[in-house]
Amino acid sequence: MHLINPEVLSVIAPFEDVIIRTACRLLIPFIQLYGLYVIAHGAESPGGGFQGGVILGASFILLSLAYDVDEVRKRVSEKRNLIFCSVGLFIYSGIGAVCLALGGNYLNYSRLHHLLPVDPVYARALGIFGIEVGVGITVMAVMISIFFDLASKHEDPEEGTSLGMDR
Amino acid sequence: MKIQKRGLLLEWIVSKYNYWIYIFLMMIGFYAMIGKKNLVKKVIGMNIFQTSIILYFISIGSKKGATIPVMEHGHGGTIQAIQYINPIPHVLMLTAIVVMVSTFGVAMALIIMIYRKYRTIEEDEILKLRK
Amino acid sequence: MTTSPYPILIIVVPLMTSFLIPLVGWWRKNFCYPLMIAALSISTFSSVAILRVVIEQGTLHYYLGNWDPPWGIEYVFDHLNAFVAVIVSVVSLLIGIASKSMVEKGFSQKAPYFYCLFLLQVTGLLGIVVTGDAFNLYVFLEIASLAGYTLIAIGEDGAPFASFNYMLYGTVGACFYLLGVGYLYIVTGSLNMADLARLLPSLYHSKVVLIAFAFFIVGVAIKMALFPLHVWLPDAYTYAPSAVSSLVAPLTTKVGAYVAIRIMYTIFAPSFIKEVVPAATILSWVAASAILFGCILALAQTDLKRMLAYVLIAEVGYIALGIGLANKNALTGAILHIQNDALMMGSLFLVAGVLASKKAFRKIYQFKNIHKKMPITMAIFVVSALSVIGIPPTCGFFSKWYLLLGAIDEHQWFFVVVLLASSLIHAILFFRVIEIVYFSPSEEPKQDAGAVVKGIDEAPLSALIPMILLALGILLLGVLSGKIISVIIQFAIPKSF
Amino acid sequence: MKSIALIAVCLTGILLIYGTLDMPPWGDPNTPASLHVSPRYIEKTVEETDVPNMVTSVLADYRGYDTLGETTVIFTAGISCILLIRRFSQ
Repeated sequence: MHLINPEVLSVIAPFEDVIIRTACRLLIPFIQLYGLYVIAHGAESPGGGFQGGVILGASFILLSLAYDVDEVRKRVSEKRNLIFCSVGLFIYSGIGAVCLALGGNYLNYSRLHHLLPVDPVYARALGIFGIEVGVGITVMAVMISIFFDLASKHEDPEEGTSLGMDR
Repeated sequence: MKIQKRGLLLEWIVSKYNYWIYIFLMMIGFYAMIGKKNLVKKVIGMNIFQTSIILYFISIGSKKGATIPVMEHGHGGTIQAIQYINPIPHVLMLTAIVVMVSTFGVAMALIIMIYRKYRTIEEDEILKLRK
Repeated sequence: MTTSPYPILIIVVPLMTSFLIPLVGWWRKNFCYPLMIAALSISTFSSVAILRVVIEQGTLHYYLGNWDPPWGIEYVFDHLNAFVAVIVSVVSLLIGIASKSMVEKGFSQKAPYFYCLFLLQVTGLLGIVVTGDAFNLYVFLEIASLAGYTLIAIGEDGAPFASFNYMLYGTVGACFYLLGVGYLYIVTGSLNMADLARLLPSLYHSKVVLIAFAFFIVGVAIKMALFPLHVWLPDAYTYAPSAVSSLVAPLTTKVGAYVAIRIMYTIFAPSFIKEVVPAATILSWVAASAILFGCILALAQTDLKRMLAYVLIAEVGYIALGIGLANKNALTGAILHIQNDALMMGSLFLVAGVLASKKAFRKIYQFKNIHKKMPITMAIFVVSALSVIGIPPTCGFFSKWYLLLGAIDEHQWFFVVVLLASSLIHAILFFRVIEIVYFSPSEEPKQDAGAVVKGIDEAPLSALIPMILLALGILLLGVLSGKIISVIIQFAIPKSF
Repeated sequence: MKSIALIAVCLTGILLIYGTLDMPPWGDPNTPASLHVSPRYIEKTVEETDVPNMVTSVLADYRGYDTLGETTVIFTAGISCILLIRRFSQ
């Protein structure tokens, strides 16, 4: 029982819609800029690392919906993605560990004033900004990674189509 | 007397409407998790279930007449706790949302694995195939 | 409050190493295993150091981010969780060492990700144990659960479906726990366990608190696989890869039992579970049925791993019975049984894993005369089996003894009968296996002479050493259990007993 | 199965409604939740962390360790998807 004939689908699946592609090409930089704004401005207004990270990740997902998943995958390779996943978390836990090394408790950002030329209270604000960036990077990379893993269609050689196409 | 009583009951029900909505949502989600045969529908039920808990937490943070927990620019003088809604449930639910998304991702990956193996995502067909 | 770094190193070292391992895996695959072992060793060392400090100086507090407890998150180490943290970290270190050969055989290509998730699972379990904050516990519960679902799903045939079912149950359990936290939050406004314990007694008759307690217990019972809610366990642990089932089987359920003790005796008081609601009585009856159910269904199994899974359900029943009887001896027995069961189940599942990886032996009737090829492995199996049955020199005897004393203290003769009968059934169960292994007539060795290698064909050394250490631990801790109780456990049970 | 589901769901619903009877009405500013711990977050956040968004300050500082945990949860999910369904070329 095919709702859509797979042959037809295979013709229209790698569609090249000029309108969609152009619109995405125009939109995506602004989406990414907005994501960066949400991360950077998380301390002043509603927003933060998760929200901004998800917006950044969504921009890549939009790109791979408009173009081909595999094409985008070449640009955002698995290795680079994995490095981003880990680097974000290293920024977070690293800031905590630096506080530990400076003689405070774990994640006690006020200790950062030994490193930075600011007072302990403002050092907390800087620490918060640092971990928001870390969270944003990790969330973005993981969102892209999960999407690529779930959406990849060439994985199953005997099947040929992606999940659930023949139901 | 009777009308007054009914009015009080109505007022009582309306004053707690957030709880009724979350309980109703949770029951829908829970039913889908247990009663549905399709694995994707089960996962959707799981999502509704988790969302209802998020709704509960967010609703207990609210205070009538208070604003969002972001300090207004140039807010002079002393800050009264009553002017801003409670930020803790929001923080906890940011965590819970992320947990929900992660669980959803892993559940989808598991469903793909199951589909690759059995060529179906209906629970009863899988159970038949496993025998 | 302490500023020594050990409390945080327990968690942060394995956590940060798990972020590092996938990156190292791209560069050199064979560096991942030593890295994991190093991280687990540091974690074990820190937890032992903490236990020593706790024994000498009493309860230890660590404020994360230097915020005072009700506002920030704190780590609390008392005698109970310092002890459980040592058990979890030591057992996971041993299983981690043993996992090497099984991983290389099964999925060498994905080994870095496997080790990463292995570490994350251990981190999650340790995080549950050491935290003093009810919501922080939920976060680490989810880390441990997600890693657990995945690790189970990479097993053989039925694993993804079993893991999917586990995920549905586990998510309901975690959500019920979260709902319990939310219900307590709305009446107290606090998330810190000590603060909750301070605020709750005046609210014991509030309906919100009663429902919160019910949801807590149901959620935790799903996680620890207590009898009517155990449905996910046998399939999941049977199909899981050997390295995984020997990690999650001994530890996940034990950590669940620890959380149950924490909720019932720290957040709520013994007076609540005994006088306000009949929770203790209900729990002990459920636990008794779990023991009988687990034992009897274990008798019906032919697959070794599945049999052990049902034994595990019975063992969880023992711990729950100790918690439910709620007196000094019973709770001592329950806490001691957490330790003993982690060792016993760890070594039994490792033996099962070694057998499965060696000759793809799974069914019990295939084990004929296997002791000639694997003498040490089977000796370890016998020691662990004796401990599960409860034969005196092994540690399993002592925890059952205290449970029995606890049941007698309460004059609950039915539970005494259940405890004795279950030991008898366990004896039948394991002597059946031992009989097949040691005393079955060596019939037609010619039949598969080509496949059977003459002489000794032992498990690889990396798996053998942890197994020997676990078996030695079973014997040694049996001898030392009096000392463990007098130094650690008697301070871990509530003062009102 | 459907009947079991209905029974379980109704039981849960009844329990939850029973618990709700003692709960404060929606938007009540005098609940313990609003009076015990949270006032410090609202009143002292600028003084102690110099961040006007209270959700951010609680998320990243007062309860920052939870956030490390949740970021780890999402990292776990990413690694899980790689381990489960990514196929590696030999």
